[in-house]
Amino acid sequence: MSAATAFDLLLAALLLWSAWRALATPRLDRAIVLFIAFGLLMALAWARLAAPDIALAEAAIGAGITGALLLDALGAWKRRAGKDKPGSPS
Amino acid sequence: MPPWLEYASGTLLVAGAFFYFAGTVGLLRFPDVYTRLHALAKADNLGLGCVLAGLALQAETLAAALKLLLVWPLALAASAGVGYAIARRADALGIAPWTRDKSK
Amino acid sequence: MSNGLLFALAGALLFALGAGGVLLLTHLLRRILAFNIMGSGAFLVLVGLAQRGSVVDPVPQAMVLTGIVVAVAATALALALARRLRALTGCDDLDVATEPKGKSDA
Amino acid sequence: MLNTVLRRGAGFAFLWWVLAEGSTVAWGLGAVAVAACVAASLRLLPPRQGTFSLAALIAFVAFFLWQSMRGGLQVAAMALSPRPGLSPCMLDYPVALPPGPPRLLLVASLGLMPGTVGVRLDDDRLRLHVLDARLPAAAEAKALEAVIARLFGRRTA
Amino acid sequence: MRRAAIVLGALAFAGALASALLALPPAPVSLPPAVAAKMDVSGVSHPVTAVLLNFRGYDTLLEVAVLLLALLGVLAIGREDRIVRGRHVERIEPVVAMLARLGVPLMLLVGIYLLWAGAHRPGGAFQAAAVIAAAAVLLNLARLTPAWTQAPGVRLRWGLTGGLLVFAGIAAMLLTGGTLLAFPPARAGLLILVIESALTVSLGLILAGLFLFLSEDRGGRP
Amino acid sequence: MTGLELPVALFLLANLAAALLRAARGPTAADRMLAALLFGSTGVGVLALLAHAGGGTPLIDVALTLALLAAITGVAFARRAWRAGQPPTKGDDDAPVA
Repeated sequence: MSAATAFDLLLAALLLWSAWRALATPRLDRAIVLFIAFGLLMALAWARLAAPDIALAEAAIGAGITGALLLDALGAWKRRAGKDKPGSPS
Repeated sequence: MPPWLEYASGTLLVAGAFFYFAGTVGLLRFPDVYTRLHALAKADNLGLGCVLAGLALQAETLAAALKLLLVWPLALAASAGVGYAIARRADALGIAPWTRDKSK
Repeated sequence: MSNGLLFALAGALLFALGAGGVLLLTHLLRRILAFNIMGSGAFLVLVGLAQRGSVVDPVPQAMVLTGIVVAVAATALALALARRLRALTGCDDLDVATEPKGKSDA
Repeated sequence: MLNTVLRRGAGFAFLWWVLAEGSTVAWGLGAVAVAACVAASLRLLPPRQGTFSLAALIAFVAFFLWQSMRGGLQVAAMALSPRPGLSPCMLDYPVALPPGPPRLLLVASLGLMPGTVGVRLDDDRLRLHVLDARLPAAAEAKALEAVIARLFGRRTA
Repeated sequence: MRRAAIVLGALAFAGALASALLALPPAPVSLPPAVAAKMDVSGVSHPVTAVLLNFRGYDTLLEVAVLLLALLGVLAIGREDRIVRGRHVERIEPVVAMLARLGVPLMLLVGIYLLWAGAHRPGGAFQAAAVIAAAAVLLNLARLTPAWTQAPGVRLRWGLTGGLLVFAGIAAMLLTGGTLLAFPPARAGLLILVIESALTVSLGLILAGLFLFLSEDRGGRP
Repeated sequence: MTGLELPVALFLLANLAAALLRAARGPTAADRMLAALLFGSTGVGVLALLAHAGGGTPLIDVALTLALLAAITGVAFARRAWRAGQPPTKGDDDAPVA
């Protein structure tokens, strides 16, 4: 097996693993970290698929915007976790 | 490409792979978040530097080589900033550093 | 097996995984993640299939490129909705939030 | 002020040349890019007093490269040895450098130097996490401070 | 029960899809030669950009409208609560702020470089906009730019819609020639550059807005 | 091209896998943030290697972009997602772990 094939196989396996764990793990912050890692692996997959345009977009959006959006939402989730009653802006 | 350049490039690539490996081993073996931070911040960045330098030796034009080398300081700045942010947060959360006698 | 086909197969599995996740998971954020994984799977199938030969096909690449940008906009919109829903109902499960009152003790 | 604009303009123009891989047709848009970047950087990082010398920059880069190599080797040796000789400790280090960029550069580069990671910076007290208490971490931080002080055009404080 | 059915269904679906993929014959219509044949009249030398802005420009035009709609949706939904001022918001962290002060001009430079690169190699308005939006995200995280808490002002509205307006304006202008977005080959390069530049600004602002409207940190001035 | 690029890239990907496992699984939230550091070094290295292993020079631009933006995820994690003084909640193990 050539290094290229091995690389592709490992990359595909990692993609599936990280996606699976991102959905199956019981912990929210783990899920989001794994999803961000999934985005990085997607960028590598686009690089292997001779699609550098998509790799650029995926790297820029995944690292710069999606991650920050999700982590900000996670923070909001946690901040409200203490107070269960709705509509209590102080 | 002269053969000595090829050898130099290959050597740097292998050295880079070695440092990455050391960083991964450190990440898996070291006892707490601060020590793991040391492993990642230092070994992986040195590995990246070696890989980039090895590839820059093969570049066809000067600008292409410089572009490769430009990636390194960017990655270093990112590591330094994120590394400090992690350590700062761990400290703020009161995560005590692992010490030798505590583990005994 | 060419690498395009390999990634297309991985994409098919990712799509199925994401689809299952969208149907099974009730947590709002997780459902958004599952939706994104489903989309990534579809993109991989599109580009991977076009990449089976040795010629690079720019058409699916351009489509997927716009698709990725639309996906992030959709994610942001979904997150806005999820955060609003949670602020109003105080719970993070879609099923609980939409059930009649009294059961929504998250 | 003009001096700063010219210096930063030259820096960004060099970066543009590197990014465009020496292409000469790129200079039209490149000029716009350089102007925008200079404007943004002036807004974010106002010009400051002090001199800048190329020799000091080279000295800093050389010191940094040498030390980060040592740091990498040291961590690699610790990670790969059968019994890692770790004995971490926290060290409170009094920073002599003035506040602002010099101090922040110190904190950032300490994270890549042998055996140290900055954990917390309060005014002029920096808490360091040291990988091995037997290392002369304070002395090395002192040496780094001297190099940074030279880079920012000051005598060692 | 329902769970098992869904898992089985997903597995069966994956199996069917995979076997279909494996059995699929090569595409009956091959697009790459068709694209290559028209490259010299497209105004650019990078095929993906040619497809995106010339051959299927109307897709991209409508896509920008979709992004604008998404931003309007986020605006309409509004923030989840009136933010508790000062309590959970982080202190200004000098190291992170310095990272942003140094990094943002570089991101701007790389963004414009990607815009330029799009004409003849991978890059273009979308990637450039993503990098510029990321710069805005970093500024917000470093507390140098406050989150947007109210409806955008007049200037910002022009910025957000400018790309779409320029694109639609050029499309309308070309409509007099009979077909939607059929660029005259002689001027295609220039028109595409104008559209891409306007799109970069607008898409960058839209993507940044998606984060800034949702961001928790109202921040303050530096 | 020395022919070493792809094997080294494969090796780095394997490292990324092992380290990601640790970073995602690590006992404290801080360990999970290490994943952000990994992208900055390993991901960029793999992309640069792929560029020289036949992926074409545009991949260097991808590596550059990734290196430039790698800090954002880590900073967002440290500043937004990981809060001090919050009670641990269901489905969340972010309580300070000593």
